[in-house]
Parts: sequence; structure tokens; C-alpha cells
Amino acid sequence: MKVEILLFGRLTELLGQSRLQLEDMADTNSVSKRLLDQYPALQHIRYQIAVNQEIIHGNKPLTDGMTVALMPPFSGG
Amino acid sequence: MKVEILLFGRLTELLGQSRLQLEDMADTNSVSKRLLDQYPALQHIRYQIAVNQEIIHGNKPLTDGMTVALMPPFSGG
Amino acid sequence: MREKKLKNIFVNGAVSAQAIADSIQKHHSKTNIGAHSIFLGQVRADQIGEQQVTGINYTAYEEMALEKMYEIREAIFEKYELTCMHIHHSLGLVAAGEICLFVFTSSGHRKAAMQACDELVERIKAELPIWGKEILTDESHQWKENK
Amino acid sequence: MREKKLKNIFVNGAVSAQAIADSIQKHHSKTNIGAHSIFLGQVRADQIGEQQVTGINYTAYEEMALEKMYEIREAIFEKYELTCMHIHHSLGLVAAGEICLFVFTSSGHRKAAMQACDELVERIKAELPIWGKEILTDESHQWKENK
Repeated sequence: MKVEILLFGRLTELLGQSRLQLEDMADTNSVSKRLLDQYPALQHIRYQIAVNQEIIHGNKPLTDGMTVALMPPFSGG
Repeated sequence: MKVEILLFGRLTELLGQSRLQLEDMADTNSVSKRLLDQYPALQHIRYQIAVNQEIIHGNKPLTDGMTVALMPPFSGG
Repeated sequence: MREKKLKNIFVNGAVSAQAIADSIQKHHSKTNIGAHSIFLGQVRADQIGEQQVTGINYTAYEEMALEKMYEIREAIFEKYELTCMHIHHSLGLVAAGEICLFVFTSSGHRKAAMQACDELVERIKAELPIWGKEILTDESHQWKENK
Repeated sequence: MREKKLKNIFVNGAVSAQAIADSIQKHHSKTNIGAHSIFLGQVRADQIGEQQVTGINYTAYEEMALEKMYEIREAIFEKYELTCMHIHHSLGLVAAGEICLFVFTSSGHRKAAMQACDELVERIKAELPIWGKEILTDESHQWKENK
């Protein structure tokens, strides 16, 4: 079971990439935890999570092929 | 003692002119009355009066050389 | 009496899209501006019974309108943190579909420009001695009235 | 799932004054329009300590932004009596003094266009997944955040 992770704004700098794949992620909390283990600086960055382009609140179960976007505060306009 | 009368909007049509001079007008009420005597259709038209470009409310005494503007409702923009 | 500089707001006929573009373009050098708010009044081809409005012929008590506009301009600059404000209103004939009013405000942050633009439009319509004569298809006419 | 047509809002680099003029010009044939309201976002050369902002580099989660914009567009058309609505947002580098956002609403009477334009600007800034990276004089950068 694979999910695709999309990174935006300052997160692309922090992680040095804008897109990665993670395996065996049961839910969005697992994604956050895995990335935080790997990139401890993430704890200083506020971000929202969108699953398949819908912003979620709290934890959300994931299934194969889903797209999880980590989005820092918007600054368009 | 002369005052200058300026007419605007539909009043220019009704009076057939946009500017006239009246003599011996002590105040704005006299102006309205004199014009109404001459153009009875004026009674059907709402208008504001400006004396020397300032809108007045009620009656206002006039002195030589003043300009009295009769202004129907505005419709700019 | 203090000195004051009256700015002309009147243009002959319609305001062109090109004039609007030129005005926007001129503000690219003002790099303290973060927001522009623009209002454009366009002449509608309203249906009046059997007839349609083909254009509006504008006249004004010009001297008084410019005095009044000066007063409004001062009040708006006092009330909002604007970098600039530009107003143009047509005189003479403006055909249906063409622009008769151009209000343009700019500021560092968006709220000031937006609120100032709204207030300017309301005050211009309510307070400037300008009259629009709607010309109909059969060349008859009727006098417009702002609500 | 009902069919829906996503409209692209993104343009490469700055929105030009000419593009704005062309857009205004196109509306001259719509003679049921009486009012246009336009908001333009312009990049400010803000002072950041010793440095100045020379431009903003915009990136977006494009697919999601267009989906979200579709939703916003539908809601605004539902709420206000508009004849048209056009939105353009820059991607990539926009130099200080240049336009990065163009919001354009039109309606028969002024209130609808003005209120819709205001609400669109607020929603675009709050809800579209777009990020601006401010480029400073010394080529360092910082990430912008909308308040």
C-alpha cells in the first residue's frame, strides 16, 4: 500500500523535494509521524493536510494510491 | 440687483434655456415663485437649489451677482 | 481662503479601456502599492417599454461638481490610508456598452483601497451635480434618476 | 458525479495592464452590464531589515486550487446576481510593482459586482493553496504568509 506525498511552500525546502512516496501508511497521523522522525525541523512548521485535494481535520485513514498534501499557510493574492 | 439663474437636466428643457438673469430677487423663495408664475409646469419637478455652488435648505437671502442653480435629482455614474 | 487645487474629473465621451490600462500601467513604478480597487460604470441598454436605451448624454454643473469632488477627495484621503485616487466621469454622449465612470484607488493593503472605492462610488452618485439623459431607439429621451 | 468545467486561473508571470484592458474591452458588447468591479493585487517592494523585496515567486497546488476555485465561483454566482466573473493569478516570478492577482466581476447594478469582488478576494487569499516566496535584494528569500 503506497501513498503519494506532496509538499508545498517552505516544506519543499525543508525536505529537499516536492513529491515522495511512502509505504504502509494506515492514516495521516502515520504520515506526519514518519516525516517528523526523518525531518525533526518539521515540528516548527505549521501545515494543513489535504487528502485527495480535500482539507482534513484530525486523523484520516488512507488507502492505496491516495494523495496526501502537506500545505503551509497560504499566501496567494 | 441681479442674480444669475442656472438650470440643469430636465429644467433646461422645460424653460428652453440653461441660464437666465432675474432682477430684484430678495431671496431664493422669490426666484422659485417668479419662475413658477412663468412656467407653471415647474410644480411637477423636484429640484434642489444651490447658491454660489452650495446647496441650501429653506429660504436664503440673495445679494447682487449671486448665482442660483436649480438642480433636479442627480444621475451621474 | 486656503488655496486648493481642483482636479478635473470630466472627459469627453466614453472612458476607453486603453485609458484604464494606461492608468494601471503608470502605477507599476509605485512599489509601495499592494492593492488597487477599480469601479467602472457602464451604460446599460435598458428596455423602456418598446424602446431601448442606445446611450446616455451627460451634462454637469461642472464648477460645482469639481468643488464637491475636491471635498469628497479630501474626506476620503483623511479616512483611508490611500496612496492614490483617480476619478473620471464622462460628459456628452456615451453609447450603451461603453464606460461612463472610472474610479481607481490604491493602497498598501487591500482594505483601504476597497472601502475607499466603494464609498467614492456612493458619494459620486449621490453628491455630484451630473445629469444623464437616456437616449432611446426612436430618438426620444428620458431623464435618468439615481436611486 | 456531475460534470464540471474547471476554468484555469493561472497565468505565467505578471498580469499585464494590456490583458486587463482587453478583458474590459470584451465586455462592451454585453449591454446588460451596468457595473464592473476590479481588484488588482500588486507586489510591494517591502523593506525587510536591510533588504527589500524585489519580487515574489508563486507556486500552487494547481489541481486543488482549480477545484477550490470552482467551488468558490459557484457559491458566488449563487449568492450575487452577476453577469460575469474572471479570476487570474500569477505563477512564477512577479517583480515588485507588477500585478499578481486580477479579480473582475460584472453585474447589472453596482452592489452585486462590488460585494462579489470583495468576497472573492477574501476567499482567494484564504482558501486557494498558493504560496508566495519573497525574493530579497541579496537573493535570499522568505515565505510570505497571508493574515
